Amino acid sequence: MNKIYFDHNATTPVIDEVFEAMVPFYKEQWGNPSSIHWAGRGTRKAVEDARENVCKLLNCAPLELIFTSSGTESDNHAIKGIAYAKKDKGNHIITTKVEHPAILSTCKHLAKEGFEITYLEVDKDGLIDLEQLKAAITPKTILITVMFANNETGVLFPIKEIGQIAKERGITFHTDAVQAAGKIPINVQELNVDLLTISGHKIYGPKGVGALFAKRGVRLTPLIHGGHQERNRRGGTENVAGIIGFGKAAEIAIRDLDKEIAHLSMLRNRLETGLKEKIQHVYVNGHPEKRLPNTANISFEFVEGESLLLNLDMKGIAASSGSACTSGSLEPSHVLVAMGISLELAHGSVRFSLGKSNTVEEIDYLIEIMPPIVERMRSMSPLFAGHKF
Amino acid sequence: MNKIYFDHNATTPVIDEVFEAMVPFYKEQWGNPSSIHWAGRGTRKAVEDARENVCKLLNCAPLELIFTSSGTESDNHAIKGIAYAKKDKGNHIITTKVEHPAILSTCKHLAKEGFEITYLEVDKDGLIDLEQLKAAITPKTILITVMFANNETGVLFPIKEIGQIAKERGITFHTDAVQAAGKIPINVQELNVDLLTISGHKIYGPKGVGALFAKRGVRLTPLIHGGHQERNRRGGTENVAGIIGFGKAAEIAIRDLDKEIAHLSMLRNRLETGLKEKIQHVYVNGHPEKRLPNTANISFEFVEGESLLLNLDMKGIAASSGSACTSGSLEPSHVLVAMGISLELAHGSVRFSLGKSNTVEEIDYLIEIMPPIVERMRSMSPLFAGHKF
Amino acid sequence: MYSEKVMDHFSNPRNVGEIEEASGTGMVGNPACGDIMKLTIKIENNVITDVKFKTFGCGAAIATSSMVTELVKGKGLDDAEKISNNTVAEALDGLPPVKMHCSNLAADALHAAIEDYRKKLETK
Amino acid sequence: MYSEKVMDHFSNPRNVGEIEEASGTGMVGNPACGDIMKLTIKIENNVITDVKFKTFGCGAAIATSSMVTELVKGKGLDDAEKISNNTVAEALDGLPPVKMHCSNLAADALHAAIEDYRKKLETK
Ligand SMILES: Cc1ncc(COP(=O)(O)O)c(C=O)c1O
Ligand SMILES: Cc1ncc(COP(=O)(O)O)c(C=O)c1O
Repeated sequence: MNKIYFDHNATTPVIDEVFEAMVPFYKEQWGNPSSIHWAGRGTRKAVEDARENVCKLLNCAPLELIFTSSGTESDNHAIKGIAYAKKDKGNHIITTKVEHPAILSTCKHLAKEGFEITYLEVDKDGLIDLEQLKAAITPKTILITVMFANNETGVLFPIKEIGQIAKERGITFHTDAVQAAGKIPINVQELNVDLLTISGHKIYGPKGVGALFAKRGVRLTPLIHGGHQERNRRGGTENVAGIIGFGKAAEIAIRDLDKEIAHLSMLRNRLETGLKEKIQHVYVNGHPEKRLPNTANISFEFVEGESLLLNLDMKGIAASSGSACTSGSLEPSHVLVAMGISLELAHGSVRFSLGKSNTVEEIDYLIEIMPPIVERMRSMSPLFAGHKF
Repeated sequence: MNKIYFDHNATTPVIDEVFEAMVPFYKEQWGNPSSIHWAGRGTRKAVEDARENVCKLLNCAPLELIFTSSGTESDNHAIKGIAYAKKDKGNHIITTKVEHPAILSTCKHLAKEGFEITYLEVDKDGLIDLEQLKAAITPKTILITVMFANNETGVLFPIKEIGQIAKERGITFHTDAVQAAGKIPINVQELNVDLLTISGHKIYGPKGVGALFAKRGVRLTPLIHGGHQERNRRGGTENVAGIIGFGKAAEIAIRDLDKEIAHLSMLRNRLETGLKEKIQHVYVNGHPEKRLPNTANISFEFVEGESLLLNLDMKGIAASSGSACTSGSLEPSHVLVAMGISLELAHGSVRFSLGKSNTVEEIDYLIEIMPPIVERMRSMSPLFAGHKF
Repeated sequence: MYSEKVMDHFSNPRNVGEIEEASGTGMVGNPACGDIMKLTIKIENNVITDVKFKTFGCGAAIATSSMVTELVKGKGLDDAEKISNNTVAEALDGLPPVKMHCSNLAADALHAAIEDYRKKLETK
Repeated sequence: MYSEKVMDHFSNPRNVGEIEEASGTGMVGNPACGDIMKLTIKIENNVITDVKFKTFGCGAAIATSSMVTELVKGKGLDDAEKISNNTVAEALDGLPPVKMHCSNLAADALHAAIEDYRKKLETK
């Protein structure tokens, strides 16, 4: 059976060039970058070269990039780092209802510690209202954190505009760009962001490495205290091979970006059009234009998402419902619910997130096998009673 | 020029078996362990198998082991996790003056937040006084954290006894066993420890992965909030390949432990005896018996450590002064200073930390080249005036 | 994640459908948790002679529905009432922990159908 | 970490030793920071005709000591006094930032030696 992977927002394969770049750092150059002898010197330089490559992806300076172990760590570092560093100035944080659990759980934790959190609503397209954002700001607001692109729907938020609002009011602005990186251009010089999160394994790099852009002058309380690594901002011996892989993945992402955007949006449109043509009662979730090129979040009315995924899996197709972090949970997607989508439709959603290696043939195969699967599941559904297919 | 590596306490090479075990998790099984489809299922199982292997190294249950990104993260997780979870019970933490920066920086940070930290003194052998420990305990003491083995000298602390003292008083006990793991047996069932830190790259595994043993029932505030990974105790997509490598390294460490102990202590004794025979004014730092089998911390009077390291490096020998984390710093080792060693001798110390692949020939080569190096440096030293070599 | 038995019942569910003029109907679950089960039973002489289900839900929900229909077909009402959600889960060689609460409602649907039948009897 | 020039001066330090009956002696540094330098100079007609150093310290400390002896040999006192720690670091193609403060004391030792010479002159 052919394996088809439509779950690139959960994680991406490590591409060969990336793996090859990492190998020497397991086999020969395994020294500690902090060591001053022969075993360490080469690794230090390699880590700094990789940093430059990741910086190019964001257009920032090497001093502004902190390597971490994941997008989640970067999000924690940014939010707790500002909360603790600025707690004398205020205790109010603004975010949205549709953030990744890395943000939401961190905010929930801070709420227990006495911080006030405003969770902005989203409309049916998944977007926030900038007037509501402005209205939510109080003299105690120290941080705004709004994601760049939603992981479930691909919806893109107006980062530059939000940053402008934050900047005018002297509020720190963080954005979780884990899903945006490598899929659309990011230029921190043009955006008004102070902090920005990315993750290696979403851009064809390895798992276990992430980064936090922290604009020059932004003071953060460290999350992980320890040695002098990352200029005293993040202790712990560096994940050297991981960082090298991340650097290589960033280099490739920059190189291929335009090509990828064209390729992915072509495939994604073909997928959506094909399914909508072949199956009734199908809804695409999220703003039709303000979206990542690779993400299709589709509700199949009257049937439940996980059972669709199992059927797809039996055909070799990997997709997901909601974020990988929450699949295996029984809650309907908090993102779709926040968008006002009914519980049944929220439970009936499937996320197809496309990537580099996907082909027209794969899309067409999906469009071919999906209708009978949906039909069979609907025939078993007590909710489908009144409808005919 | 032959390369000789005597800096295994800084980091160890990734051994071939470990690397080979990791490769499939970059090349084929790169799925997200949280995914329920084909791409994720295999990785989930592999992660859990690796967890069992690491558990065997400590003799704990899989539920009791949290994977992290480093020893430093585990240390932060343990200390801050208890400090925040028990802050209603008290604000006093006891540690020692000779901990790794991962512990000391974390304690320093907590002190700024209002926690009280007692730093226990050590004697000239590098050991704490248990009576002093008992005397330091107050009704507000919530945590004792004392390292298992010191990274600079290899000195072993009486973990079981400290744990007994903590247990009798209902105080949580954490030990940083980063340097002990793989070098001496560790059995958490026999020790009275609640929390214990280990790190992959010190036991011939990859960098970027660590673990925290947290005894069943010990409640910790998470350090990294996020998804449901690690049973909600540590968010972030798992460093799958790193965890697999860690698991393999643990398996090998268990298998080879007895052999390694014999091999390393033989080499270490040969090294110390040889240098002491050939060079005058040489002192071995740390308790002569209560030590790791692989670590020799030696002060060469009248000369400075870094210049010795540079000379060794020019001969292809990698060693270090103090911890890798602080080499490149100008401070004398805080560990040696705490032991009451004079500043000159502290600055003149070199740590040779041996490992698996070291041979008698390598030791003999060191013993051969070291005397002329020391002699030359002493001839340049203004402190050597009165002495003859 | 799922046992082979679960996957078997999920891919080849037994007794899908709805009995017209059923002796009893049970409907449990709600959209919030994503699982809705409808069980219809035919009862003759206190024996369940036919049973059919329709389910909106995840793999576990469908497999437990299918399994419960197999377990009760031909059983007397007293025996059928002894079947619990746990019985069903065990018959499927277990379910993932996260699924034990929410998606394991098929026995509840059965009990609801039997109760419905009893109520109808009373009001006759 | 170190430039080639630093490594050259470290491995082949120039003018190691101590001048007996020196015109001036400068000793700077302290054990806490791990660097101690002793410079002895011979001065004839206001010109530094010989200079030797002894240093306890790291690579940077030894290289800067060596370099300063090269820089001043044959120089008039006025010119020698213009040499700063930065001059020495530059002559070595730079030093790692962490070494700039503590280990870059060779010019201080030189100035101390010249001052010692002047004091001796006065008291003569
Ligand atoms: C005793 C001790 N604790 C903690 C650490 C930190 O471990 P890691 O390098 O994995 O962050 C080290 C390593 O330098 C160590 O020797
Ligand atoms: C938007 C977003 N933020 C954060 C994360 C967390 O990143 P990581 O998996 O590297 O911890 C993810 C990935 O699931 C994500 O999609």
